[in-house]
Amino acid sequence: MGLDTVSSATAHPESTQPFAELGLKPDEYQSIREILGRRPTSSELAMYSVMWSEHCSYKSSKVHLRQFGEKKPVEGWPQLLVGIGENAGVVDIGDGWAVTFKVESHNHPSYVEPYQGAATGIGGIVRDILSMGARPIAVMDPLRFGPADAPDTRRVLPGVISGIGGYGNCLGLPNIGGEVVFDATYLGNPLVNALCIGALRHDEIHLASAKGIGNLVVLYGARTGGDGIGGVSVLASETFSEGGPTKRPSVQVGDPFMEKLLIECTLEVLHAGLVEGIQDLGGAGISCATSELASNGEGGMHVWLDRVLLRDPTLSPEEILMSESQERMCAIVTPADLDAFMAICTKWEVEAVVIGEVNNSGRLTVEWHGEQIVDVPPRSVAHDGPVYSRPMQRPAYLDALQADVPDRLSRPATVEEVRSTLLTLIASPNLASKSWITDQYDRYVLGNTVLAQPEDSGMVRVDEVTGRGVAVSTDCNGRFAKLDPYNGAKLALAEAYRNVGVTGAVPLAVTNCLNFGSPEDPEVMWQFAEAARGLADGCLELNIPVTGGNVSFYNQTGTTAILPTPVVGVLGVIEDVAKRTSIAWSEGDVIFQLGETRDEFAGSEWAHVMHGHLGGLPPKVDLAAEIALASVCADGLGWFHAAHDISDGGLLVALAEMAMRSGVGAQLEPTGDLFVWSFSESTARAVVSVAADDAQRLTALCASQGVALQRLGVVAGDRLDLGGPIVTIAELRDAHEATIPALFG
Amino acid sequence: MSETRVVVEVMLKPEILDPQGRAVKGAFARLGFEGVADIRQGKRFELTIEGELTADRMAALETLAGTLLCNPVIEDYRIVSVEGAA
Amino acid sequence: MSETRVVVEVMLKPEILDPQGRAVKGAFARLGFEGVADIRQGKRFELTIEGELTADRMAALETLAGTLLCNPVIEDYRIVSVEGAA
Amino acid sequence: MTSRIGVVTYPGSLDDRDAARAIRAAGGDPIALWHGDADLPDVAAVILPGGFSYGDYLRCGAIARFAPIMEQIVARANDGMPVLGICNGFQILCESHLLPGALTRNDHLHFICRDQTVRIETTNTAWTADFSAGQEIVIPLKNGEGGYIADDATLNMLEAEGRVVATYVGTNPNGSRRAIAGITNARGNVVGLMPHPEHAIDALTGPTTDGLPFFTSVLTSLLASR
Ligand SMILES: Nc1ncnc2c1ncn2[C@@H]1O[C@H](COP(=O)(O)OP(=O)(O)O)[C@@H](O)[C@H]1O
Ligand SMILES: [Mg+2]
Repeated sequence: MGLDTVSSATAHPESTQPFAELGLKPDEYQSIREILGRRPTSSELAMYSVMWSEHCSYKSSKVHLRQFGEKKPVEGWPQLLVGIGENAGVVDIGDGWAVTFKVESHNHPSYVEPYQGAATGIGGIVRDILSMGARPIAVMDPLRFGPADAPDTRRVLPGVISGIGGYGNCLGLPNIGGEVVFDATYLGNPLVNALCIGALRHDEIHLASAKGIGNLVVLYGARTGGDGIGGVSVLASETFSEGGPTKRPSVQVGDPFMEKLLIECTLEVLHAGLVEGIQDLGGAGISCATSELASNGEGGMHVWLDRVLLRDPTLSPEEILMSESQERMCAIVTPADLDAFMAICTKWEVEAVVIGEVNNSGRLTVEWHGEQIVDVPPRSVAHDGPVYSRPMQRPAYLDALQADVPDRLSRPATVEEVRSTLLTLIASPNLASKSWITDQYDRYVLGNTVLAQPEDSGMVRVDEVTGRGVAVSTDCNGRFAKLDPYNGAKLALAEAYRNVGVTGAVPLAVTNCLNFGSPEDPEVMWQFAEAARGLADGCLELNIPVTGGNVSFYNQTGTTAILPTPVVGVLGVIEDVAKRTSIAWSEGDVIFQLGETRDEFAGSEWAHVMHGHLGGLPPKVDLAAEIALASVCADGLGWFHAAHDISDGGLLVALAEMAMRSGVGAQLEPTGDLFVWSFSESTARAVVSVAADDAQRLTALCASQGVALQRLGVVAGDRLDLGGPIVTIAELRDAHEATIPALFG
Repeated sequence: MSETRVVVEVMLKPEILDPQGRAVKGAFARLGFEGVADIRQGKRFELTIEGELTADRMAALETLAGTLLCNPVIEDYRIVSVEGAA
Repeated sequence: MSETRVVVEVMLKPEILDPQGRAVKGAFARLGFEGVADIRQGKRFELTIEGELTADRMAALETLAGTLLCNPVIEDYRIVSVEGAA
Repeated sequence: MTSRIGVVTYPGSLDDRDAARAIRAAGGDPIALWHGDADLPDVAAVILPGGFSYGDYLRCGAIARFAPIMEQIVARANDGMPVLGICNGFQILCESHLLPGALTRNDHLHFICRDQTVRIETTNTAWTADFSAGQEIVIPLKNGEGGYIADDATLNMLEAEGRVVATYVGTNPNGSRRAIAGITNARGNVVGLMPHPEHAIDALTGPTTDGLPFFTSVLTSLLASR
């Protein structure tokens, strides 16, 4: 069979097509036929199948994600310059500055080929940010792996880390934070999420729309190869009468150098005013870029597909349409600006070619050597895909799980037992120092990094003159989400919010990556729906909008799904980064705990590490208290010497981290039940240290905001002194720093 | 004791993008060497092995070449020369 | 048009320490392959050149191999095979 | 004129903005230079910044060394113009044979980014005059191929002639021979440095301000030699 054209599709309506192999359901295939009034050509089938996939169409999640747009204050979100639906949302941070940020998953590719999977994950999210017109200024990497001592984790983790470092370092983007969490459920399903932050002036915002009839569609960057087209080879093999195409790569290889050129080249054409619309090429490649650009613009576009520069000349048109080759961008350029555009591409040694033209036909048409192979309404491809309300069911195990409260677990009773529990916790893989990992990332490049690992948030300066900057944190405790997905999502949000707040930044906006098992499992779908609802409700309560995100389903092996993992990223603004509060305290400071401690251990690090236990209900969420806490910390800018949120592992772990960070210990005055004081994971709490002279001021401030305050002691010496057996900073460091190198070094 | 020298060559599979080779190709062109259709960059391992390379050891070497020296997801290997077996 | 295939091998000079080779050697031992006296890791370039490799072009290639493809301070190169000259 | 210091941008340069910022902080005027230009504009000194020129795919600095602008930089350096190569710039200087030796893969095979203590071994260069000999400073180190290597004769010569500019203090971070962090040419105008002084000019964004004297030094020596 030769080229399948629109006329042959019309002439031979009866030809059977391998839609099922391409992942389309019979009714989906039927609706494509209805949209077109005929059978699709093989190229059209390729486009629909990939654009209507779960990954691109969000068909299972859409009905739930809607809440992020719908649940909002009556006056809307004043800080939101561009909302959900674009490549990434854009947030006003004042002074004419805006930032855009987004987190995406690259989970499955990173399991197959850890280095390249993680590397191309960074590459993809950076292009999303770039396509908004922003200069990428930092990256972060929330990661989840199987047990730290599992052989497969030893295969996956080092590769993922060097892939993230290899790509991000070579791009010149500082890595300012992330997460590394180990849990048995991620064995076989590691989560590699990547976040990028970009900065731009308000008038530099660009959108993915093909405006202006007669304008040209320019594809630039790397050449198109046969990457990521696994499924479509079914179609390709049909178009080759004999021999068949050459082998298609099973793995995509990233080229960070090409991406660096693409960044500089793109920013230069944008600043020169040569771009009417712009779109990155990610999932679904040219199919996605052309259909989205056309449907967001004048409504029509014609593409000469044979003009696409190829790395592999044997590619069929179906494959070119679907190829997910990395490091490519698509720009809409007026004919008058084309030469100037091309000159800048030449300067950066970036190949570029005009592949199409904008029109108002209402159709996306594609030709291949003079023959029409696609003629579709672009909106039907890009935006009007199928939408499912999948069946949901509260998991049968949940009642028993929630009833299995941790109260029966044996607790350390003496100061000596508390001490050894602390040393065990702080050496456990989830709480151990991650510097073996973060030392492989460049955190200095660009010269604007103010806070990075192991601080609570990453913080970068955006404006060198005024010192205006942003802080970002990502968080999620999947165990909490398993116990109660609705509140688990709120807890993830609360933690990220708190981490931003303690630095003194004012939280402004939210991004998220919802990592779940199979949506076809009603119990997983219920978890997902609950988490989405919790996140949307939480954002409304905190008065910060979701600006974008990503959904990753099918993270499961057999019937075992990962812990529900709604990773939440919160971004805050700070007027002068020089005033930010770090977690490093100073000798002589007085230490306080802000917020209230309750006996809350379900899903805690203590229950996990010391007892391998997961059961009960997660700690109480109190978002009003989180707001009050953040506002106290914002008021503390300039006179708080240190602030550190209390979360995984509880107060004593937080204090140990502050001591290790600053190299000074503390004389502590525990109150109440020593175990609860030490390890409870009650939320809306932080440790704050101030000069002795400012203690009164802090007391008054907390009183005015209704935040509970408890004196913890003073900063002094080389150890944490609990009024009994003591832990030196040296002991803490030995325990904290040995674990990860011993496992992976 | 006799020594055996073995060379293992590892190259990216032909269908996989080779950014390194691409960069070298660009440099050739800039330096005035025209007419280069393609450059691929790979690895070369020279092993000096003590004693004889028996069939068993050769089989073990094949396994290591296919798993440790090359990443079979993206690379192919060839054991290209075995000299000096005494 | 005819194509010529050339392979250039680049290895660290014998007296230069090779941390990559050493790491591979350590892995061989850990994986139970005993009796490895040495492993050195180098680079291998496969060039596909359009047209014939005339003497002039060969000389130019030698120069590039000795300056660009290898750093003569620490590495040696060999142009090991020229096939397919039509 | 004496305060105009060029910073070359190659494809893949990353720390060029940081180098320019450091020059400004020291009171100089950074001048952006483009790798593809054959002419060197009116500058009194040049910095080759860190990064991954051409992706560093072949060998760090191997391709950048052939950039059109290098011809003039090499010529002017041989005439005594101060040149500082930081990290990738150091690698380019070695590849260009302005400095002896080479930089190889870190012995532990990982990229490493950390705050590094370094001892200034000589103040007899255009870039270290404002330090005191033996001074220990802390500046970021970040590289994957930072191990300095040369034959023993060269290493002995460098030490004998006082051309080792800086050495690592404490654990050797990358397997550098004789813990060398930086070297200079015979004349003392060309310096290659593996760690990054341009990331240590402001305590807000770097570990210290210990890097600043590299940039004030060159301004001082340019004034003195006028
Ligand atoms: N979990 C989520 N929360 C909010 N918005 C989401 C989420 N998942 C996806 N989105 C939004 O849906 C749109 C399409 O997502 P995606 O396909 O990932 O974008 P892109 O094509 O740019 O990669 C984006 O605007 C994205 O921000
Ligand atoms: Mg996008």
